[in-house]
Amino acid sequence: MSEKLINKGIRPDGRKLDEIRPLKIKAGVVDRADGSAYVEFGTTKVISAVYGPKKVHPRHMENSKKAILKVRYNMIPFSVYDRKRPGYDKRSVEIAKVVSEALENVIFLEEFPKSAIDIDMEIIQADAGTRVAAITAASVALADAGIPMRGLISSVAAGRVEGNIVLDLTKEEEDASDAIDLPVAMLARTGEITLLQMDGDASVDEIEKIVRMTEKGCKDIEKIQGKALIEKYNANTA
Amino acid sequence: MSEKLINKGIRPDGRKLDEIRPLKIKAGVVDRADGSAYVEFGTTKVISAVYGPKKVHPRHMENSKKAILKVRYNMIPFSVYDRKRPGYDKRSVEIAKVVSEALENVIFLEEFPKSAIDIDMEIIQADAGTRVAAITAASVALADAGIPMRGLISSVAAGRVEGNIVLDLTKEEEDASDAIDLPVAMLARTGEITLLQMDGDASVDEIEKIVRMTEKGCKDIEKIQGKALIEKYNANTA
Amino acid sequence: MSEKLINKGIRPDGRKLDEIRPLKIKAGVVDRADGSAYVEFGTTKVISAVYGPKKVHPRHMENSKKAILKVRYNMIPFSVYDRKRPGYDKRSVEIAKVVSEALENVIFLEEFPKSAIDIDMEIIQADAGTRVAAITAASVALADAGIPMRGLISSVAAGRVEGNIVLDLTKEEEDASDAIDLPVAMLARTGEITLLQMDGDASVDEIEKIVRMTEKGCKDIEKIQGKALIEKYNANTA
Amino acid sequence: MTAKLTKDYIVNQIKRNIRGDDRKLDEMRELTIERGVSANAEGSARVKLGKTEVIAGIKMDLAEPYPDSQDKGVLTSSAEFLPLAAPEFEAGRPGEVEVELGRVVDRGIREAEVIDFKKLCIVEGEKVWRVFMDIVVINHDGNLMDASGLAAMAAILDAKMPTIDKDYKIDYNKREKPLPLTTIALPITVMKCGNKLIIDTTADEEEAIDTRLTVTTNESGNISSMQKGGPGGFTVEEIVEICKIAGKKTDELIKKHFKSKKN
Amino acid sequence: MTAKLTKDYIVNQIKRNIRGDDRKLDEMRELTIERGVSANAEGSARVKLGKTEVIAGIKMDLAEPYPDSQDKGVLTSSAEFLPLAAPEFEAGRPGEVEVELGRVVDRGIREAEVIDFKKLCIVEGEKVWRVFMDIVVINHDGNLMDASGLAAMAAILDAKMPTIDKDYKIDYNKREKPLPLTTIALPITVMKCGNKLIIDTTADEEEAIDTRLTVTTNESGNISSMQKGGPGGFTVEEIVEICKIAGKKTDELIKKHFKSKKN
Amino acid sequence: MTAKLTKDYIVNQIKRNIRGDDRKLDEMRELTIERGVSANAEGSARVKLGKTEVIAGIKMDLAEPYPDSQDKGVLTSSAEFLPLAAPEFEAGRPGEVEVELGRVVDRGIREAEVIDFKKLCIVEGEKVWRVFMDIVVINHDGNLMDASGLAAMAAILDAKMPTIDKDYKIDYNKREKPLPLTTIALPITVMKCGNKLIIDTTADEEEAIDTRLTVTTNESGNISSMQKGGPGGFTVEEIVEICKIAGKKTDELIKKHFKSKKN
Repeated sequence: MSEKLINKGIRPDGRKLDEIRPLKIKAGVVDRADGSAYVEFGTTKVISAVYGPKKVHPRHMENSKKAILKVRYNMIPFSVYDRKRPGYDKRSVEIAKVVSEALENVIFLEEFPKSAIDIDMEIIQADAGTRVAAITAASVALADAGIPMRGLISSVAAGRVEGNIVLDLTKEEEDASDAIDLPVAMLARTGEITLLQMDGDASVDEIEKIVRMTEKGCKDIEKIQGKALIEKYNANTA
Repeated sequence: MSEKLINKGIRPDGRKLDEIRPLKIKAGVVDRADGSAYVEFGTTKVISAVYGPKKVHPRHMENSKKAILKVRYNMIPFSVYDRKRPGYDKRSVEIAKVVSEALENVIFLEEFPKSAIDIDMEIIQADAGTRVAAITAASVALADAGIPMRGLISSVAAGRVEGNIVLDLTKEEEDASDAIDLPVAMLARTGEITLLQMDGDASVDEIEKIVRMTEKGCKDIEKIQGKALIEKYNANTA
Repeated sequence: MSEKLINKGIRPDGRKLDEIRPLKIKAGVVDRADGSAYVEFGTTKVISAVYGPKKVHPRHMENSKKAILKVRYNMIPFSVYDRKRPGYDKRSVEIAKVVSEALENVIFLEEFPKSAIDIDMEIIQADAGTRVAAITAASVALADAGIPMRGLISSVAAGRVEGNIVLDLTKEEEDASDAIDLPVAMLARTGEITLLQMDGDASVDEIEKIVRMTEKGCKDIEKIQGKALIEKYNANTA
Repeated sequence: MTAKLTKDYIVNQIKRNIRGDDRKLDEMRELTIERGVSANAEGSARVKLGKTEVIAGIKMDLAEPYPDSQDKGVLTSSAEFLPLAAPEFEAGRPGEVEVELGRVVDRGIREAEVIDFKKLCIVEGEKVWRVFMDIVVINHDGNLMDASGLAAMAAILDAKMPTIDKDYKIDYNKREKPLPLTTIALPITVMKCGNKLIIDTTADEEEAIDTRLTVTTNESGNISSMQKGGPGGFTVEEIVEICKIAGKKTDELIKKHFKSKKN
Repeated sequence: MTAKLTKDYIVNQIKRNIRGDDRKLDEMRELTIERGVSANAEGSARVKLGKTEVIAGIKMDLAEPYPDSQDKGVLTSSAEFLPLAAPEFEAGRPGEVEVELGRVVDRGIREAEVIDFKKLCIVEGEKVWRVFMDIVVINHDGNLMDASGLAAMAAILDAKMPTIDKDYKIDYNKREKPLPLTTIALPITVMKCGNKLIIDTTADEEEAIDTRLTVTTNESGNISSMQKGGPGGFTVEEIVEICKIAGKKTDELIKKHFKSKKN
Repeated sequence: MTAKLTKDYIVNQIKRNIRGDDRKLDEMRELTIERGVSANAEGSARVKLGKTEVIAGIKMDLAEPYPDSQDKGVLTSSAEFLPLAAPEFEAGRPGEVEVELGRVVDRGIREAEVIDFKKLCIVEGEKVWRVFMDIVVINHDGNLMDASGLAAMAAILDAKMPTIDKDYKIDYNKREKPLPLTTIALPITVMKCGNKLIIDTTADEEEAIDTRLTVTTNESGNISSMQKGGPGGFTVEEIVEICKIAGKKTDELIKKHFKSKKN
């Protein structure tokens, strides 16, 4: 019944408290896109693709000083147990907004006035952490598209499970009665946090520890993102 | 059970047959609007605000000879017992149409070619007479915005309850088995009727009496509208 | 119970296997349209009207080389037993698409660059064969509008009922357990097939026989279409 | 410019009691009513009023009653301008003119209790007949209100109710009883041009003049619904006059086109 | 150009700890809370924070519980910018700013378990109370998040639950018990301007600076919800600092405006 | 202009039996089918046909049967072009190409009775399994019809049905039996270019030629569904020829990629 999930610092899937789930990234997976990436974060699977910089349509949306960013986050119908009906839902609107804001200052949008950059993130299989997997994929897709950025954005959640501060929760861990989930996106190079959300019930102290743990996670992720981009580059020039 | 609502010409709330419910009007309640008004008509509460004359968007809607009028009537979700879902509903579309037509010839639209005047009427608490309260508010908001008009539009319903011709029905009275409700909007200065609807079952004679009674009501209302505008003016210049 | 529908080559409504249902066509039934037609195909009733060539709105849809074709297929709410809710449905979208493609190469669209031709097909009573009745009507409406075409498009379904290859199935016949329904539209003058759909389970041999039977049907229909146009012309010049 | 001239011309002619088609100001165009135009509907009717043409159809199914009238059937009306009817009509969500048309026809029937809704109750509070009244406009040459009201009334008189079995399954192939009626009611729309009142306006006339009052009157001469439209205004005297015109015209129409009544 | 100048001016002033209305960086505008603004709602409240004005209202009905919490009531929140509130607001499907506002207020209430949702269960797995929290923005002069959170909390405290009879019919005229509460929670939004942190920003200030963190804190000082917004970023130290500011401000607000608590 | 030249060039080459990628006119591109791409789906498959890539997924729940087939499960199919798949794809209500794609795949499965829908009935007239077939396009390099049909068929073969308890509650974590099948059916699309017939066209080829016939054939060689598309026309002889090509190709594909069959 109420057996503990975490014993002696080891989690149900064998990970340590500050360890991320297995992360696979492949850049350049959508032929027609300017940049793209496929990410498997544990059992969560995401594809992201970038189109642009390109013309703005309709034209009255143009900004004469910088490119506009159009972000879509979407779960395909069979990515979840209870089929997701296609179309508008508020959760997706909110996630697209915070992701867009997480990326906006990182991309040198001023270099492309009157242009648009479109980012699409599609969740193929949704377990825990779809939004952090999606941002991680989008960041690689942007780099793959050659869009100039101040650095790679990496993203992971940390939180609390049975009193432990843990990195990158699974669905099972998210269901613990005292669970907190705090997803973060970070310009890993500088430690600047550009996305942060949190649900639960925590003291300021705990929040601090959790956020610090995402720093470690994002640095780990950034390395894997970089490797994926190098692999793609090598494959292209091979 | 079937006790009478109206006894010896006195109505359940103590009013006489030709008396309107207590009416409070305050002009200038929405800071960012060009003109606005709050109206409490009995327990019905409405806010209306006016923006314009302003540019037309999208531009192909422009009329080169006069301003176009865009009217919205909306009940906020908790204004009624059964929560009103936000969004399109046919009743609101119809009311916006008849209100727009009630105001169109009263405003000197020709003075503002290629412009738009937007009127929003929001029902905060809906008991009886939301549309007449809304027009009464919109009219004050238009004057508050300094939009030139041929006069103030005042609005009230009259009808029949237990055989009596009565002014400004309450919800309770509207539920009488023989009830008729006939809302009217009037350029009170001239007696010209610019909105008229009616539901029920009445003879032509009764219709005549009911319409005549709205004339009295509108004149009473016009005075209170005027006073609200003077109060606002005095407050501004104080 | 399982009595046969077709006995000795005679069908429930007395028709022979290769005979179409009674077909009435009247051209010029909608006063304000550029061309129009009313069709009764058995008990299926359709009105179609054509507007154009006319300006394209919105203008960015314009094609500088030819007219664009906008086709609507719609069942009015009381055309079927289970009321059809007004608005978007996928079946109508699909039918409009295949009808548009059936007509596109037949009309000399290149003669009207930067123009639009709108075709509306409204099903008044839906029994079997609404789409073939609709195309048959649209074709007459186009001719009535004076739109130049390579010939009249005629349309009919054929299929299999109890092993028989039959022309122009009724609803009753469509419900036979082995029924196949194969609607076709044809430039009857040349035999060119510009619409073809099919549902069921048939051998290639059967498909061939069924398609050949639609050839006969379309030729019969073309004659009645031609007659309707001549009647309209005569009435106009009488 | 030409449009403006045409409008002025029409207005001036009306002021001199002259209409484009030689009708009197209070004269309706030729009216034909054809019932039973769509066999899959419980009832239907096509109305031609001059060149204006509308079809009304009734479908019925079972539904829950409204919370405030647990023992009554339900009426749901809509009107649609088919895109084929006029170059300016477009497919899509009904515009305000369609919404108003549907709602005025609906209230005319509902408020006059043309249909005896109590007789459409099957199990109080649980199951009642729902009547869908759908109006489609086939050709628009003015006065859609009256044409639609006539079509709706004719469709009601044409309707036969489907039957239900013990499990409340509907058999649309077995339609037996007519809809239970209490009266007949029709809308008449009167427009104002200067100090003239004019009925059954054409599309051209409606381009030139636009202030109207629609009055629905029943068999006993009572008014069940009114709706003013258009930018102008009316005096009380004009309203009373219009009610009288509507009553007279409705009476003529009922006598000529709707013999049968209650049942 | 002028807009740019104005923005730069505001930013420079804030960096010198100066605000347009002479407030300190961590000072809120005048706050008034008026309860019971719509009698048809189970609870409602109007909040004025400077010139910003929002109304929150609660309606309740019965619904099925969510599959993953069969013994709990349901909360559904939405926020709407009424077109009358600002020239840039338009009617239509809620935009992303409205969606975010509604969802942040919703999570603040839900995650802090402000309402004791278990007490809103009537028949486990079948029938629970559903609480609709609707927020409408009447005047937008910045800091809509905090104004909305305050209005929502005040509406919850204002609410009286309707009663139900044996057949689960709701009587909205007979409202008796208050909503069962466990705590009070309020959002505080802190914006960043250079290395300055500033609260309760006006619309003008929000034009000039745009990176924010909203932190919802409850009575015991714990944080139940956070949401970063805007294009910029924060350091860990800034986040901790903001949490502390939010805790302090929430505590002050609860003491001043929300005396009563659990029940 | 260049676009026109390219199109003319492609057409001329095809007329000389030459394709850009050196394939024969009746040769398919390399096909890979990967099953089980989304573990939350009952069944799923990714198909790569050259550079074209689609994923099909199956979700199941319980629903009422259709009125005209009380003893059969329900199939609901849809297709969506994900915006990431091509610069011209946009989010929003499915366009006519997506609608047609979803419906043609749906009819191919339904009419061939690939799934034994009778075995998906739980309580006749009340409760049946509903199968959602969703197709998403990941990369569009032509011939989406055939790629989607292949993915749908592979997803069906991949699917394991969730289990239900006595109260008809679904347990998605316990998936046991495969979907009951009666046959395998696949669509083959043949396009026409002058008097040449060509299969498995790329996006470039589809820019140049646009008249097509899609034919769905089952294991026994029978045709269950046909759909002509594009502005041109076919002769009867061409239609027969295309049916034969489709039958032959389907047979090859089944043998190579779909060994297992009925169960």
